[in-house]
Amino acid sequence: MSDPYQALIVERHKHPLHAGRPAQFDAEGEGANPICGDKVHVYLRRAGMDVHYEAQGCAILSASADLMADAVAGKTAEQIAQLSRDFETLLTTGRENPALGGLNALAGLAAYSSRIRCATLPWSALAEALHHV
Amino acid sequence: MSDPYQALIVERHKHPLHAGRPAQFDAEGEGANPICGDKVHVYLRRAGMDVHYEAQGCAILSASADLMADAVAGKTAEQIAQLSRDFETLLTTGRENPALGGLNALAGLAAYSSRIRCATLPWSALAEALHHV
Amino acid sequence: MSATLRSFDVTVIREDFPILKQQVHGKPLVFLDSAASAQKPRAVIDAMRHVMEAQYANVHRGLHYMSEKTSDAFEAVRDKVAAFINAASRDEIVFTRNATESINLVAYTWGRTALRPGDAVAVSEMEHHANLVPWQMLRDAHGTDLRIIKITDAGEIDFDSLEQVFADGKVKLLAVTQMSNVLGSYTPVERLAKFAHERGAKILVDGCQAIVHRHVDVQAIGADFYAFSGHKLYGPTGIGVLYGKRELLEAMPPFMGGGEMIGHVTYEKSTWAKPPFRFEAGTPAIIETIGLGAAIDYVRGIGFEAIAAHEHELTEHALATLGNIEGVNIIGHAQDRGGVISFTMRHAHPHDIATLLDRQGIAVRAGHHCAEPLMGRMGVTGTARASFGMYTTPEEIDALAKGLLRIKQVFA
Amino acid sequence: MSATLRSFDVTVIREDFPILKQQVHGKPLVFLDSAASAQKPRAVIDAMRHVMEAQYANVHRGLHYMSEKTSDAFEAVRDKVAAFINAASRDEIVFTRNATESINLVAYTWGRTALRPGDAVAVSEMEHHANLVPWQMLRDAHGTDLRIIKITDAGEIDFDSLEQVFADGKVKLLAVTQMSNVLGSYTPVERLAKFAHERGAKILVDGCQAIVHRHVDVQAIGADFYAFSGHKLYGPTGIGVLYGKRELLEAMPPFMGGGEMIGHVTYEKSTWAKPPFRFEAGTPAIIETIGLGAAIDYVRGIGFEAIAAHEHELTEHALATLGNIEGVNIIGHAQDRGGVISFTMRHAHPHDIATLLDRQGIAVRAGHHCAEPLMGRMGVTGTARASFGMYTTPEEIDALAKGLLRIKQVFA
Ligand SMILES: Cc1ncc(COP(=O)(O)O)c(C=O)c1O
Ligand SMILES: Cc1ncc(COP(=O)(O)O)c(C=O)c1O
Repeated sequence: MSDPYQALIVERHKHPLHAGRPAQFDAEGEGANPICGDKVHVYLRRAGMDVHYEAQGCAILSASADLMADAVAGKTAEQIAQLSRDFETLLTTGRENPALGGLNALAGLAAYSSRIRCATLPWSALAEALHHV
Repeated sequence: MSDPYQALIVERHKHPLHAGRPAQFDAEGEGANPICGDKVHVYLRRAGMDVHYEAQGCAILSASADLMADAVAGKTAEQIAQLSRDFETLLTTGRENPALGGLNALAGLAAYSSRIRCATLPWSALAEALHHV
Repeated sequence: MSATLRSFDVTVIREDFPILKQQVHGKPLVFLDSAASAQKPRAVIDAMRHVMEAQYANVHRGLHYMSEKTSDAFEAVRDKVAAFINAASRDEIVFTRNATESINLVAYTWGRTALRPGDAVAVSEMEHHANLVPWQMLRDAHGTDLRIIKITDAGEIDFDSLEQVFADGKVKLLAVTQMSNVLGSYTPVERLAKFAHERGAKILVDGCQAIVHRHVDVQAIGADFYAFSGHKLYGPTGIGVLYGKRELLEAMPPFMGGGEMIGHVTYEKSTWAKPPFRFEAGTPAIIETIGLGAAIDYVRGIGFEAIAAHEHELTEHALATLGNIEGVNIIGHAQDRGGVISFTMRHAHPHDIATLLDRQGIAVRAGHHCAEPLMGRMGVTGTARASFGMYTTPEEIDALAKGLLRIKQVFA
Repeated sequence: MSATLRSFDVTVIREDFPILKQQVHGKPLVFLDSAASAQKPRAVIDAMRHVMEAQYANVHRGLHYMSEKTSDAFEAVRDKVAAFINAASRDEIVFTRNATESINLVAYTWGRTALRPGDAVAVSEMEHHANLVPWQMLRDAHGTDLRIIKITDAGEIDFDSLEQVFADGKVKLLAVTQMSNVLGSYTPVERLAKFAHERGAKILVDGCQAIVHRHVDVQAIGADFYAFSGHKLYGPTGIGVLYGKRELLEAMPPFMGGGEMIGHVTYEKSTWAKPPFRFEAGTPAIIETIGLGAAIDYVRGIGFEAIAAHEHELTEHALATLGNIEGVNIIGHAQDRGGVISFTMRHAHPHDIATLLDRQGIAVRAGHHCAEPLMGRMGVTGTARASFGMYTTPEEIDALAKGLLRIKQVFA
C-alpha cells in the first residue's frame, strides 16, 4: 500500500502553487467537514478553468486542492466530472490511474477511509463553483 | 443434586393433607407471584398452629404449602420464623437439614432459582396470617 | 424426512453449534427454546473473538489502522443487513440493542412528533410486551389512543376487527408482529401494510420471530418500520436492528444524545447527524454488530429455502406427535404457522412441565412468554412452549413427546 | 521505572492482551487510544466464548438448566459491579448499552419527573457530548435550564464559576465528569457532591474515564448517579452501567417498555417491575454483561494501586518527553491528572499527526474527541490525543515522541 503522505503531497502542502484568493474570479464554492472543522473555499476563473483556493485544515486537504487545480486546468466541465469520478475510484480502490497524473499521489488514502473526505472536499467545492458558473 | 420432584412432592400435590378452606379460622394470608399468576391463600387456626390453604399453581407450590402445614403444626410463631429461615437456606444451598423433616424434599429446587419463589410463597402467606393474628 | 431436505443435513449444521454437544443433568441437551434466544454457531463466536484478538478499536474517525479496519468491518454489517432485508439503502438501517429498543425508538421519536394527541396506534392481541408497552407509554405521555385488534381463536388476525379499529380514520400506525412468539402464527404483513397504507397509516412490523425462519423483504412487505434482534438470529446479544424508510428517519428527531449522533455541538445548541447515525448515540455495540454480520452470512449460506423446509417438517412432525398425546392441548392453530408451539397439559402446570423436562435434558420455556394479555385471550394463565431452530431434529421432538408422556405418568 | 512498580510487570500484563502482538504496516502496534476504547484481555474473550459455547440461553424465568445457569452468571455480575463501585445494594445497578445510554436514561426518566421547567442542570465546560447533549435535549423538551460551569486554563473546575451557577438556587442537578477524556483532568467529585448536596441538588458523575484508572466508591463520593461503559474498562462493547441511589431509582418511571421491565401487563395498562429491572427492557446484553464481569475480575486481580502507580509513571514520563519537543503544545495542565494527553503541534494538523503516526504503527486519536465546545474553550479546532491503559509501556511513549520528531521533520 502506498504512503498517503508522498513527497508530492507534503511538497504541495508546504509550497502550494494555487493557494490564495485571486483578485478576479467568475464563481466560487465551499466545502466544509463538520466533523473536523476543516474548510476549503474554491475560486474559479472560467477561462482555462483556472482554480485557486483557500484551505484551512490538514495537509491532505490543501495538497488535494492544489493537485486538483493542476488537474482541471484547461479541462471542460464534463472532463472535470469524469476526473472527479476517477479520483473517487482511486481513493476507494487505491489503484493508480494514469489519467489522474499527480492526483495519484493520494492513492494511499484508500487505507484511511475516514480521511477520504479530506481529499474530496475541494472537489465538492469545485462542483459547487461550476454549478454557479 | 436431588430431584426437585421427589415422590413426596408429587404425592402431596396429588393427595394433599391440608388443602381447602376450613369452616373456621383466626387469620388468613395470601401470596401471589405476578410473574406466573400463581396464588396461595393460607388459613390459620391459632390453636395448635393448624394451617390449611387453597393453592392455584404448580406442584411445587401446593406441595410446599402442604408440607409447610405439616411442619408448623404445634409450633410457636418464633419456631416458625426459624423454620422459615432454615427452609430458605435449604432452598438456596440445597443442603438438607434434619430439623426440616419433610420439607427437605424440596432441596432439589436449589438448582432452579426461578422456582424457589414457588416454594416460599406459602411461607409469605403464612407470615402475613401470623402478623394478623 | 422428505426429499426437500436432502441437501440440508441437520447433523452437519449441528456440528457448527458447539453448545449442542453439552449434557444437562447427564442427558444430551435438547434445546427447544430458540424462540427466546438462539444458540450461536462457531462462525459467530469466531468473528467476535477475532475482533477482540486481532482487530479492535473504537469506530468512526479513528484515523489509525485498528480503528479504520474496525469501522470498515462495522459499517460493512450495515450493508449486509440492508441486503439481508432488502432495504433500499444502508442509511435505513439503525443499530440498537434489541428489538425492544428499536420499537421504543420509534415510539419516542416518530411517535412523539408524527402523531398528535387523539391519533391512534393499533396493535394486535398477540403482541409481545415489546410491541404493546411502548404504545401504552406513548399513550400515557402523549395523549395518543391505543387500540387492540382482535385475533381469532385459531390465532390469526381478525380482519373484521381490523376494519372496525380503523373505521374512524384515527389510526395512524399499525404495529404488528410478523410471527407470534406464543402461537407460532405468521401474519399476512403484505396485506396488512396495504390495508394500513390505503387508510393513510404507517406500519411497524415486529420481525423478531419471523426473520429467523423466512426470507424478509421490507420493500416487498411495504414496511415503514421493521424491528428485530440479533440474538434470535443466531447472533450475539446486545445488538438489534431498526429499519425505517428513509423519509421517515430523516424527519425524526434523535432518541438519545451524545457522541456519534451529532453534527455540530456548542454549549448552547447541537445539530444532528443524518440517519442512521442520528439514532446511534455513543459507542455502538461494535463486537456484537460484527458478530451479527457473521450470523447473517451464516444464515444466508444455509439459505432460507432449506431452513424453512426443514422447520416446516419439524413443525408438522411436532404438531402431529404432540397432538396425539391425550391431555396435551396446543394453543393456536393458524393456517400459516412456524416452529413455535405452545401447549398446556391436563393436571400439569407449565412450570412443572418445564422443570420436569429439564431433568431429562430438554429445555422448553413456560409462563406467559412476555405476552401476558394474550394468555387471558387464549383462556390460559400460561403455557409451555417448544420452539425450533435450524439445528433442531425430529428426534428431539420425539424426546419431547416421550418426556411429556413421562410427566403424564408422574401426575396421573 | 521506580520501586513501586516492581510487583506490577507490564510485560506479563501484555501477555494477557492478544491484540498487542499485532503488527500495523509492518510495525509493532503501539496502541495509545485506550481512552476511546480499551483492548480486551484473554479472560474477557474467554468468558464470552464460554457463554456461547457451553452455557447460553435467554435469562430470567427460563426454568431450564441453560437459562438458570446463564441467569445466575448474568445476575452475579450485578453483584460484582455493586461491589466494584461499593454501591449499597445490587438493586442500584442498572445495565445499559454504554455510558451514553446511562446518562440519557437519567435525563429521560428522572429529568422529566424530578425536574420542573425552570429548574436548572449544570455541566462543566469539559464534558463529553454524552454529558452535554442529553441535557440540551431535556432543556428543549422539558423547559429546564442548562448552565455551563467554567474551567480554568489549566483544565480544572472553576469554583468561582460553580458558585455563580448555583447562586440563585435553581440548579437541581450537577452533571460532571470525574475525568476529562481530553485534558486528562480529574475533578474533585467528593467536594462537588458535597457542594451540590448542600445546595439541594443531586450529582451525576460521568465516570467513563475515571473508573478505568482509579478505585471508585460511589458512597464515598456521594454520587446520586454514576455512569460508565464496559468497553473502556477492558470489557466488551454493548454494555454499560448506571448506578443510581435506590430511593431515586424507585421514584423514577421506566425508560423503555417491553419484556423484563413490567410487573403485570393487560391490554389496558401495565405496572412496572422494581429497579433495576424497571429500566432494563427486553433481552439484555447477556454475553457482554458476563464479559464485563470477567473484566472487573481481571482489573481487581491486578488492583488499582498497581494500575494507578504504573499509569502515574507513564503520565509523568509522557508529559516530560512530549513537553520537551519544541512545537508540541500540551492542552490541559491540571494538578490531578491521568494518562490522557491531548496536544497540538506547530505546522501539523492533528489529522496529519494521527495518520503519519499510524504509518509507524502508533495509534492515537485526533479531532474533537466528542467534546467539540471544549475545543473552542481551549482555543484549538482539534487535538491529537495519546491515552494509556494498564498495558502501555514507557517504550511506547518513547516511540510516540520519536514519531512526532519525524513528523516535525516532514512538515519542517
Ligand atoms: C468522559 C466520557 N463520557 C462519556 C463517554 C461516552 O461513552 P460511550 O460512548 O461508551 O457511551 C466517553 C467516551 O467516549 C467519555 O470519555
Ligand atoms: C415477537 C417478539 N417481539 C419482540 C421481542 C423482544 O425481543 P428482545 O427481547 O430481543 O428485544 C421478542 C422476543 O422475546 C419477540 O418474540
